[in-house]
This record gives sequence, C-alpha cells and structure tokens, in this order.
Amino acid sequence: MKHDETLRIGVYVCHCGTNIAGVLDVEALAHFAEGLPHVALARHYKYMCSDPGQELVKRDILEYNLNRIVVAACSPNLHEPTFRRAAEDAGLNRFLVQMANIREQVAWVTDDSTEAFTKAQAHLAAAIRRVAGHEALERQFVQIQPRAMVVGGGIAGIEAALTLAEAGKDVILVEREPTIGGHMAMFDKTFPTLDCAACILTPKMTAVKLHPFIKLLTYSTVESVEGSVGNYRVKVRRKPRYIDESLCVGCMMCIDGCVFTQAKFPNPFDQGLGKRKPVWIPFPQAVPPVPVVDPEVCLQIARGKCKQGCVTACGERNAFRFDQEEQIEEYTVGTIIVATGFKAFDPSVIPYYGYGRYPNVYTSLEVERLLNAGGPTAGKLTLRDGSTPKRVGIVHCVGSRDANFHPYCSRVCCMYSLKLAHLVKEKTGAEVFNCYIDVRAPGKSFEEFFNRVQDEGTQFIRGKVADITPANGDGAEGGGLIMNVDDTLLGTIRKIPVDMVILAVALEPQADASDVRRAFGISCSAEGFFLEKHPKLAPVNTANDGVFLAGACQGAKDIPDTVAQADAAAAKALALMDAGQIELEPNTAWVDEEMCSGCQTCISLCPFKAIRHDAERKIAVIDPALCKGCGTCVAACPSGAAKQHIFGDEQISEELEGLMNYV
Amino acid sequence: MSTAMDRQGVELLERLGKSGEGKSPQGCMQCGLCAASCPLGYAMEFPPRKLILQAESGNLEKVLASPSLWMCIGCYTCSLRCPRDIELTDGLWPALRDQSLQAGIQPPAELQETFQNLFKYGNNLGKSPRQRLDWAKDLDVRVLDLSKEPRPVDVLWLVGCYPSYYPRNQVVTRAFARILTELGVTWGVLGAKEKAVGECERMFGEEGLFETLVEENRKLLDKCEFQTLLTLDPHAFRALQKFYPQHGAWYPVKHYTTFLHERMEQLKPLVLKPVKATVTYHDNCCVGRRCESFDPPRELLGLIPGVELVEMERNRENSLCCGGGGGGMWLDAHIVAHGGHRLSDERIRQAAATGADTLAVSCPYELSRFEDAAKVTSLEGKLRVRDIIELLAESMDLGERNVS
Amino acid sequence: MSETKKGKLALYWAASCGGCEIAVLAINEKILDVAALFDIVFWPVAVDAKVRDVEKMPDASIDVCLFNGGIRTSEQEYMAQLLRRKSKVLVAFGSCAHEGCIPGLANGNNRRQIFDTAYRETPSTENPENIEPQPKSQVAEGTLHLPVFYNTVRTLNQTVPVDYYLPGCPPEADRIWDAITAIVEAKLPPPGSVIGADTTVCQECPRKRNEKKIKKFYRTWEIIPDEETCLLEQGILCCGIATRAGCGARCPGVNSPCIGCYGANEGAQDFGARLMTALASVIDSDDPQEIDRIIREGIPDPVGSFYRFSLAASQLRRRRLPV
Amino acid sequence: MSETPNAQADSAPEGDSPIFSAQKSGQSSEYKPRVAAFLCNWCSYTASDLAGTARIHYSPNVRIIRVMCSGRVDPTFVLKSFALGADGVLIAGCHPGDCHYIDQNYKTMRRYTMLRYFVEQMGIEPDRLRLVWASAAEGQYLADSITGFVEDLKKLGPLNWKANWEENGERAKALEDIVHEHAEAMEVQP
Repeated sequence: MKHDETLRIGVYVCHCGTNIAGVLDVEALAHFAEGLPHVALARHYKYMCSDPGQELVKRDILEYNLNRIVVAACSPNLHEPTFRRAAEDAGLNRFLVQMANIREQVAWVTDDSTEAFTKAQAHLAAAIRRVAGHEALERQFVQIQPRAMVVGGGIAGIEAALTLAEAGKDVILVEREPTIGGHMAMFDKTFPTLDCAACILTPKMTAVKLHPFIKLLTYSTVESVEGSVGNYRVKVRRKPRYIDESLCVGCMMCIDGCVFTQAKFPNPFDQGLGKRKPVWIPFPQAVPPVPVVDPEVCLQIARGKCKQGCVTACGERNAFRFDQEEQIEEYTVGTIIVATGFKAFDPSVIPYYGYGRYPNVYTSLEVERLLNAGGPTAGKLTLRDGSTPKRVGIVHCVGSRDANFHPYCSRVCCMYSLKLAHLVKEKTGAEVFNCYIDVRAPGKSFEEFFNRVQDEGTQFIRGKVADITPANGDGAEGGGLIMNVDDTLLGTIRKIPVDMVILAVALEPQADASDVRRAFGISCSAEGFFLEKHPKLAPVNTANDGVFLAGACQGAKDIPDTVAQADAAAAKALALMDAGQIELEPNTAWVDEEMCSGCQTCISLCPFKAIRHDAERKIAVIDPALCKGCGTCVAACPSGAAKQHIFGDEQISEELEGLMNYV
Repeated sequence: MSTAMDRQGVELLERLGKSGEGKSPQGCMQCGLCAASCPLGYAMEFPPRKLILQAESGNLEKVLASPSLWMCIGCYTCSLRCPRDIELTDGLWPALRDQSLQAGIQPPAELQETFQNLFKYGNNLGKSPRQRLDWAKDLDVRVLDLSKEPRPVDVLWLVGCYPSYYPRNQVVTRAFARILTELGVTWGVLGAKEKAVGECERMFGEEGLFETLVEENRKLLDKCEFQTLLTLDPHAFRALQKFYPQHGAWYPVKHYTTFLHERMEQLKPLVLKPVKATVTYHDNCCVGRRCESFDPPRELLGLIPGVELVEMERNRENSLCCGGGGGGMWLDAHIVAHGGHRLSDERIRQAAATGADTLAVSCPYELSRFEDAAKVTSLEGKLRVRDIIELLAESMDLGERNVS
Repeated sequence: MSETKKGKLALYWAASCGGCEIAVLAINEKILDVAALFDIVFWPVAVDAKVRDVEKMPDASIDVCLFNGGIRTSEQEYMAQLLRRKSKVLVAFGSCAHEGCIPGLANGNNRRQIFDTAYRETPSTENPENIEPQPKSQVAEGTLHLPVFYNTVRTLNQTVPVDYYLPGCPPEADRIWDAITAIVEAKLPPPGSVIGADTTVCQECPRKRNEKKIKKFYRTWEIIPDEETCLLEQGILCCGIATRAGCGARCPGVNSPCIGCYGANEGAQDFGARLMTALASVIDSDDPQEIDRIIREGIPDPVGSFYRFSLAASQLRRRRLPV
Repeated sequence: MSETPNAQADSAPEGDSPIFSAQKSGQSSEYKPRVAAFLCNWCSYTASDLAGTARIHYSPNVRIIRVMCSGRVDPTFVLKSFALGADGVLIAGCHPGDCHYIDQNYKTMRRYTMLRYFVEQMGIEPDRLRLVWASAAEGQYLADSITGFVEDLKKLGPLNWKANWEENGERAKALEDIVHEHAEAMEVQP
C-alpha cells in the first residue's frame, strides 16, 4: 500500500443507534482502526449522519489536519453524498472520503457477532487502505444547450415540440414521412368523444409549421447521434423531395399537371387502398403542404424523359428541382425526445384469418382510411366491389395477447374496435359483430362509450375467432365470409356469416426500433418498445441522460396518454435545459496517452461512444462528458493505459488486500 | 362442497403446468380459439377450453366420463393457435385420458381391441409378428433384416405397422425399398422384431404401455448401428423425435419426406418418366403443422415431370386433418356416434374442389382413410389417392412390377 | 560510475536457454566498448572464474550484474543471493529472470511430473532402471552433489530484490545497448524500473487496425492471414496488444502473431489477465453458449496462450499442486 | 516508470503490513470459506443493501467490493483474490439486458467464461468462480446465492493458494547444504 507519511486518515464508526452497535462492538472497532497505518484518529459516534456527527468530522478535519476520511456506517448509496459534503464544507476535497458499509452488509445480515466483527474489521481496513489511494478531483459540469430535438412527428412529437417551443426553446422536429401527423392523421374519429381526428390534429400541425421556434424537417431521418447530454450532435439525412420547399406554395397544380392522367400507384398513407401519381401529397392538409416526387416512378427522374407537365403547371414559381440530392445536416442540441411511434401489426402472418387472401378481410387501419372523408372512398365504407357491407365482423386481439405473436395487450384495440363498430353502424347501418376475449375499457368515459355501442345494437360475442372462411368456398370478390367462433358465454361454436371482417391489429414496435435504440443509446424492453428508466418513477426518462420518450414508441397507448406523456417528456427536457448545466460522473475513465498503443480494443466496448480513436496520435481518447464511468474499458485495456477515477486498479486492489487480510 | 375429485382437476392442471410442455393450462383465458379451431369442436361436449374450465371448477369426473374425451384426433390445430401457448394436444388430452383410464372408466370398445392387439402382437392390427416382412416377399431388392444379420447401416428403416401389413400400403413400402436401394444407401429393417412405436398409445393416455414400448424399442435400437432412423409414419416420427428423448431414448430420426428432400439433387436425374397428373397435396398434421415442414413434400412432387400442383383452400399450417391421428384411426364410429363426422370425407371433398385428379399423401393412415372416403363421397375413380413415394417411384420407373 | 576507473561487470546464466548470453554478443562490435568500460569479473560461459572467487569478493564490489534465467534449483537460488550481495546493481536480464519465461511454463507441472516426463515417459527415453538425478549420490571417489530441483520456477525478483529489468526473449540488442549506455552515463530510471517502453507492441506494429470484434479464434495454421490488417482482428491470437513494446514488432512484421516475450506493460499486474480480459471483451456474441464455443474451440490452451512467458510472474504463479 | 509487479523479494502475494498479517483469525476447527464478492453498484450492490434492510441473513463469510459495473471486474482482481487466499470469487451484476450501462454485463459474461477455462487449467475448480445476475429487487435471491455458494465451497474444501506457492521441497535445507558443499570443495570452514 501507499506509504505516504503525509497521510492522515480520520476513521468514524457509527452506532446507528443500536442498528450497528447492537451487533458490533463499535468501540473495539474504532480501537482496531486506530492501530492501522496512517490512521490519525478513530472515533465512534451514535449517529454519524446527524448534524452533530457531521460537525464532528468537520471539526476534526480542521483541528487534526485530516486529509482522508473513512466512515463505517450504512450503505454509501444512502450517505456518501452527506459525508462528501461535510468534508467539502471543512475544506477537504469531497472525493477523499470512503464509506465502509457495516450496517446493510454486516450488522443486519448475520446474528453471529464474532463473524460480524471480523467482517466489519475487514470492510473497515479495506476502506482505510482504499482511501489512502484516493485522489482529489474537481467536480465537472457540462453546459446544456437550450435547444431540443424531437424525433417523430406524430401527435406525441407534435405536442412535445409545441410545448418546448412555447416555453421559448428552439426545437428541431424530425419526421421521416413527407408530412407530420403520424397515425393520428390517418384516423377518422377518435374514441370515446368521437372528435374528428383531423379537426383536432390539423390546427396543431399548422401551429408547428408556423411556430418561429420550431424548425420542421420532414422527409428526414436521424442518421447518427454523437455527444452526450447537453451537447448531442445529431446528423439528419434529408431525402430529396425534388421540389424546393421554400418556393412551393402548396397549390397542388403540379399534381393535376402530371403527365399521368390517372393516379395509378398505391398511396401508402391510404394503406394502399387509394392511388396516387408520381408527384403526390399524402393528404390535403399535409404539413408542410408540399408535394413530393417519387423517383421510382417519375418518368423524368427514372427515365430522364418526360414532358414535365408538372413543371409547366408550377409555372413561374419554378419550384421543381429534379437534380436535388440527399443531404446530411448536423444539429447540436441539448436534449432529445424520441417519439417514433408504433407500427400496425401485419395480420397476413396469421394463416387462419386469410388477410391478404380474402379481399374483404381488412385491418383496422385500412378501415380508418375507408371511413375517413379524406380517404380513398371519400368516407364511404364499401367492400372491394364497391357494395356496402350489410354484416360486419370485428375481431379483437389480432396479434395481441397471443403468445404466438405479441403476448402483451395493445391497450387501444378494444376502444378503437368499439369506435369502428359505432362508425360502421352509423355509416352503413350494417349489423356489427365484435368478437372479443375481454373488453378492456378502463379509461375516462370509456365504459360509458362501451355501453353506448352496446345500446346501438352491436352484438358482442365473447370468443376469439378461430377461422375466417369464404361462405361459398372460393373466396371470390363479393363473396361472403364466415367467422368461426366459440361463443364462450353461450357455450356453443357459432359460424357467423359476414360481408366484411375488420381485424383489430396490435400495435408493435417500429421495424427499425433496434437501430433507433442504438443510435440514441437507449434500451428496449422484451417486447421491443423503448425502455423507460423506471416504469413508475421515471416513465419518460431513459438510461441515457437527456434522451426522453414520448408516445407509443415506449409502449402501446392511446392519444390522451400519448399527449400527456409528450408533455411530461417536454417538461423533463425543459427542466434540464433551464438548469443550464448537469454534473458529470466523477468516476470517469481516462487514457494514459504515453501507455496507449492505439490497439483499439476499447473502442467498440463503450455503449456510449465515449471512446474514439485519434488517428493522428494513434491513441484512444475518452470524452469525459460522454463517459458514464462503468469502467469496462479499464478492465479490458490490454496495455493498462485506460484508467479510472475513484475506481482505479490501485484503489480496488488496495480494497481487495484490505478485505482479504481480515478473514 | 369440495371432494377429493375437486382438487384432482386443479392438481392435474398444476402438474401439466410444471411439466415444461407449453404454458400452464391455468393461464387459459377461455377465448375459445381452440374449440372453434377444432374440426370436431362443434360436436364435443368438452372441447379443450371447457376441459380446462371444468377440471378447474372441480368437475373432473364429468370430463373423464364424457365421450368427447375420445374425440380428439391429434391434429395440433388448437395447440398451435392457442394464444396462451398451452400444449393441449400432446399435454392436456393424453393426461386426461390417462386419468380416465386410471379412474377405471372404460374407453370406447374399439380402442380396447387395439390395446389388446398391441399387447399381444406388438401392432394395432392384430397381425402376427412373423408376417412383418411379408411385404418383402419376392421383392426385387434385398431387404436386410438387422435382427438376423446385424451390421452397420446408413439407414435403419422402422417400416411401421400399416406399411408392413396393410396390402394397399405394402405397395408403397415396396416402392420405398426400391428407392432407398436406388439411392445407394445401405439400409436395414428390424423384421419380425419390430414393434409399434406407440404414438397412438401415448395419445390414448396409455402412458404405461407407451413406456413399455419405449423400453422394448430402445433395447432393439441400441443394438443397431445406423446414421439415420427413418419412418414412413409421421406419428411414429413425432413420437421418436419428441417423446422418446423424454425417456432418455434419443435417435437421429427423420420422416421420409425430409430424408428424400435432402437427396433432391440425387433424385433429380432419376425422376425421368412424366407422370401426367394434377396433384393436390394433403399436409399430414405431425410433419406438417406440428413440425412446420411444408415445403419439402411439395418440392419432391415438383421434381416429377408432368405433375401439376394445385393447392386446396386449406393448406399448410391451416390444413384440415384426415381424422386418423391420436387414435382417430379406430374411433370413427365413436366420433360419428357422438355427433361428429369423418374428417377424411370432408377433406377429400376439399381436394376434389381443386379439380385435381390425384390426392398426394405422406402418411400410411391416409391412404386407406382417403380411399374409403372416396368411396363414400362417390369420388372413386375421379380422384386417386397416392403416396408421394408412389408418384416418385413411378417417375423413377421403380413402381410395382406385377400390379394388376 | 567514475569515468577514469573501469567498472566491474558480472553475468550469470540460471534457468534459461542461453539465448540471453548470445544476445549480449548481438550488440556486435559494441562488445568492445563494453570491454573497454568494464572488467568482466564473472561470466561462466566466457570467462574462467569460479564461484569461490565471487564468494571471496567484498560485498557490493561488482558494479553491475546481468542475471539471466529464472530460479529453478537450489544452486540458482544460492547464486542469485550471492550475486545480489556482491553487486551494486542487479539486473534481471531477459524474460526468464524477469517473468519466468518458457522455463516458468513448467509451473503447470511439479517436480514429479517433470521428472516422469524427462526420465521416463518420452518416447525417446530409455531408462529401464528408472534412474533419476539425486541430490546426493555415492561413488567410489566420494559424494557427488546435484542441486535440489524445486517444484516451482521463480523469477529473480521473487528470490532476491532486483534493481532493473530488461525484458525480452531475448532482449533486443539495441535495448541492451540502451541499458548499458544508461548505466555508464548514470542516467538510470528509478530502481525497480523496467528499462523499456511504456506502451505495447501495437504502437510499433505497422498493420492497419480497427475496432475489434472476434467471432472465431484461429490457430496460426488454420488461416492464411491478410498481410496488412491487424492479426488479432483476423481472429489470430496475437499478444501484441498487451505486450511491452521494444522489439520493433518483429513477429507481426513477418505475418506471425506476437507471443508476448516482452511481458506486460508498465503497471500491469498480470500479463495473461490483461490478454484474457481484452480478448474476452471483444468476442462478438452475447449468447452464453456461443461465447463458450468460441473460447473452447479457439483457445484450447489458455495458460499456454496467455502466459507463455509470464506464468511464474503471474498472480497465481503456478498450477495448483496435487494435495 | 513505476514499480514493477511483484517487486518485493519472495513475499508471497499477501499484504505487506505486519499489522495486516497479524490479524489472521486463530485456528478454527470448522472450515470457513473466504469469498470475495464483486457487486455492481446498480443492481447487485443495491440488492445486497436490500437484503440488509430486509434483515435477510446470509453467510457472513463474504467480503463485498463495490464496483460501478460488473464490467469493471478485471480478471486480475479475480486471480488476485485467489492468490490472496479467497476460496471462491463471486461476481454479480444486473441481468442480461438490464445493465445500467446498456450491455456491459455481456462483457462480464465473456470474461467469466474465459476465466473459468483458465482457472480450471490452473487446477482451481471452476465452480470456485461464480457469476450471478441479481436485480436491485432480488435481495433474497442474492442472499441465497451467497449462502449457496459458501455451501458449495465448503464441499470443495480450502484452496489455500499461498501454501501452494510456498511449497518447494526442502528448500531451506538445500540452500544450507550448498554452503557446506562449497566450503567442503574449497576446504574452508563456512
């Protein structure tokens, strides 16, 4: 161990009332400590964490010139900050303090007082040897840029961006589709109030567009994230629209002017049910109201040869830019809100429901588009042949609560199935059969809505549909379908003929959720949704400081919950940005430049990307602002060049020697 | 009021939950997917979800005595669709049947007969073991009887009961012997020593009988040196692949469709003779739905020049069972008597609806079941039922030489 | 050392192959400079001087002793103690004295096992009477003595205090000359130092390096390595990442992995542990079974792979002796 | 340049202060295994605190070292623990997928696997090294794991690595003999 004559260690053994003193002879323990090298004084006291206890430490530091402090008491997770602060108050560097945990890990876990005493001796000696090797460190703070990035422009991202912008913060909102609005923009009405989705969403979308503090980047994706809380450097990939956003006024004349007289390509916004031209806009109220050109099918771009009716129609605005290219832009932000939303489950993997095989089996999202006045049928609910269904079946829990697909409950399907039942009935007068396992309607006014739909005459059949088969055996267009279901309340198996089946599909993580997870340095829970820091106490934080979650990317949830969570995430981000700075971990790793040979073993080991290889100097460099202090690189460094504050090789080795010599 | 029987049901379910086969039946949420998926669920007094509900509610006695206990034909549809991942087919049904037999409740008479046959003769058909190799009489390829001439072989072929004894199946058996020889593998059979694998017995709930068979077969098989254990019967395959290892008997077993599929390259130059037929393939439940082997049999058929493949509405994992599994082979009368129907009749109509002239199968039970069904549904002569082996053999010119 | 008076130099060869003795000569004509600067008072391999001459010398009368080889027998231990007493500066010269080196690998066995192998079991051995060397044997002329053969090889500093260490198997001629120059010019680092670089072989290695992710370890004969990329990244167990620089990365330079003869870098407590932790950390799998397979198949001999030169100096020092 | 490893002459790798070595517990008939336990701050150390708060008793033979992450556990520490006299070494971290530092515990898993092969070759039963995943809520589980580990170590018996190192035949006598032999050869009295 370090033989440094200037070392003067003060040792304090806490009684913790009778918690420690009842099991351990604290006086003997203090006496034992007195005999150890470099110990200038050792005391025992009733409650070290009390004000007089702390005062004792402060006074001793000044009076006896102590330059290291060991407190044998409870877990460092409880009172390490307390004693660090006390030392600092007395002018001693706060990191020259070490605790020996003799309460939680000694006094409370054994009745054998002899063994307990030996163990306490070992832990105390270990702390004394360890603290001798401690170094004075400066507290490090990092400034937080007062600018936020919101990733995802659905209702969660929109709400978060607006809240932040209204608080006066600059916001960069990134959306990968040509318009913001997300899934909510596709819906017709929202449960349980039956507000028109567009009526409540589009004003918010416009507000985003008009807000002076919000920079809107649509048709863009996050390419990479570097840096750490306070200073994230985000690269954004901007896909070419082939139309200059700043020149376009959204008159849509180009779409009329396109040489394709008929819209013939499936419109993804309409779930492929509607058609679009090579130059198109997802829906009339899109924000920004700028069309986008599909380079795959645009004759000018794909073949280099077209009469360019669109350009002619655009006229003197001259907004078309066929030579536009993908661009990478970099933004530095202090905080990030991830609001990348969900993906609707694709039921074609369930063979017995015949989705994709029988034309009149639809997903709920497809039906939303059919019901939407802005949708492909202008709000008319029809079968593929254009006729109106007379009997409609709605299958709950498709892909949810199913060990074969997603074991979790998607939370919103029951309610949107009730809503669809109501809308179908309202628009077509059809008979509606909702086949459910349980109706889960635990929200505000949800049960009342359920009652209302029941009163309207929708039939509720308790049972999971087993098969959907064509009534006439060939499943041809216009042919009826049979839902085969065990009515578990009736106790009989029923075959229910319907014209249309709506599959209430699950909400699942986005297909690229794991890429997004890696980019932002956050985790996914078992089902693939992003993992919050704590399910109850930190529901919008992530393990990565400064990155917050909002909306269905964290788990299936409905619009009210999404909006609430978005505001919570915005508030958390605001709190951080308004504080202006955040304290860094003291136990960061660093590289001894002389010793590093640039072997690059450590680079890939850091999940926070804190280590980079300096190609010029051929060494590894650790960014202290990014380092979280796990010490994995230190343990892995083959040359011993990677070192760590507080948890260095020397400190841990000394602790080990202290422990092992007292068995 | 609580009786000993009350608790028995719950205890049985608890035991099943801990057996490691699927999730605990106590997690059943009574969604009814099993009942409505079951091709005979409509006729059952207690389809799977009700079995669980009743057993849990202290009515095990009722369940054990119900005729519906003997109506599951082991098609695995409910097991695979169950959203709570409960192993109904291989777990719940056999356990309840076992309990029923232990409670001294008589199973349907037909079953008792097959039990006795198996006991006496080692096969369900009640045939003499000495006749096991009758199919190979005057065969133009040599059949090595490993029980008489032990030596290491590539393939130990467990011929199976139906393929050994049943005249219609013997045609297939002989064809397969020729194909094996043509492929140049060394192969042998167990001859008169061979016994049933016992899959049906396990499904019947005759766990004790099954264990005896495992022991006996293990003694036989352990003496032989082979690379692959081959079966024509998908049920035997399933038992050897899944249940034998649970009793410590593990063998590298393959169903013939997989075995031949692995040798597609070798087969390609041999299947030369066009077989003019529109063929629809019926997925058997064990190799198909349960083991998700859907493409190999289709690819084998696709090799044969002249064959046009058409699909039935219900195919692959959604295929309808022939009704012969899980003891169904002997239970048609019982099933029909209690409100059910012969699934083979329904299935062959589905096959005919495709316009095919040939129904291809890959399970020994199906030949006889579907040929009977063709008669009943007046499809005889319009729809031929043939094993994939027969079609391959015809194209390889290895078909029956003296078939009239 | 005063510039007028010649210094006194001793060299000794304990448990080692003798390569270090040759290495001294590899400084070529500079050996003449050494002869000009020093009187060689003891060098059994080259100079006729007896142990008793050394025993008679006053303590601390030798200026520098270059001691190569580990301590395997009682005689070597005696000589180490003797030369320590007689020398002002004791240098552990070469890997054997420094970390035990190849002789130290025998710490994977004990005396009994080594004797069984050497005097009984090897196919080329013919020893029907099972004759083994004995510490004492009576012959007509009297008693013959052989030193006692220990169970364990020790490094020099595990036997006597050492002033400096010159690593390598053998030390590179340039480094030897550097050390001699330092001694002559009295520019020695603080006692206890290793005379050499503070970094590892990668620093000197010209190969292209990248982030490391290893899916499979190859033995050298299993793969023809790319000539330009880091050998370790290709799955070849190259010890360069953990091995002290100073050799000029000779082995990787000729497409052969570093085997670690220069030992651990400054401050590292255990060479093999450094190597183990680095290699294990970059295994590209999170599946316990796959990790197990990668290690089991790729590194069949962990002790030999990680401690070829440093087993005696490691934390554990030797294999557990049979109880 | 700093001190080189093992620089002290022939002090086996135990502590250097006489006070420390003087404190060894006396001879006891019952074998009490010594366990060095490395616990990660976020999950397993918190679990051990929880075990304390819940007054869950477990074997007192364990000596706990707090590290921020199980990924900090350098194999050197493990080997050093054995060399210092530990009969077993326990490493505990967050469950895979729950690491506070995202996925560093996988690196622990890899090193652990590597170490087991290594110590086995060195004649140390690999079961003397144990890896446990314990979340912050698993105080009982961690306590049970420690007690279970100590029980298993009792079955394995003492490791006593230092004795293993010190054993070297009749070393002292051999050295003495050499002096006599040399004296004999030189015809002088030693």
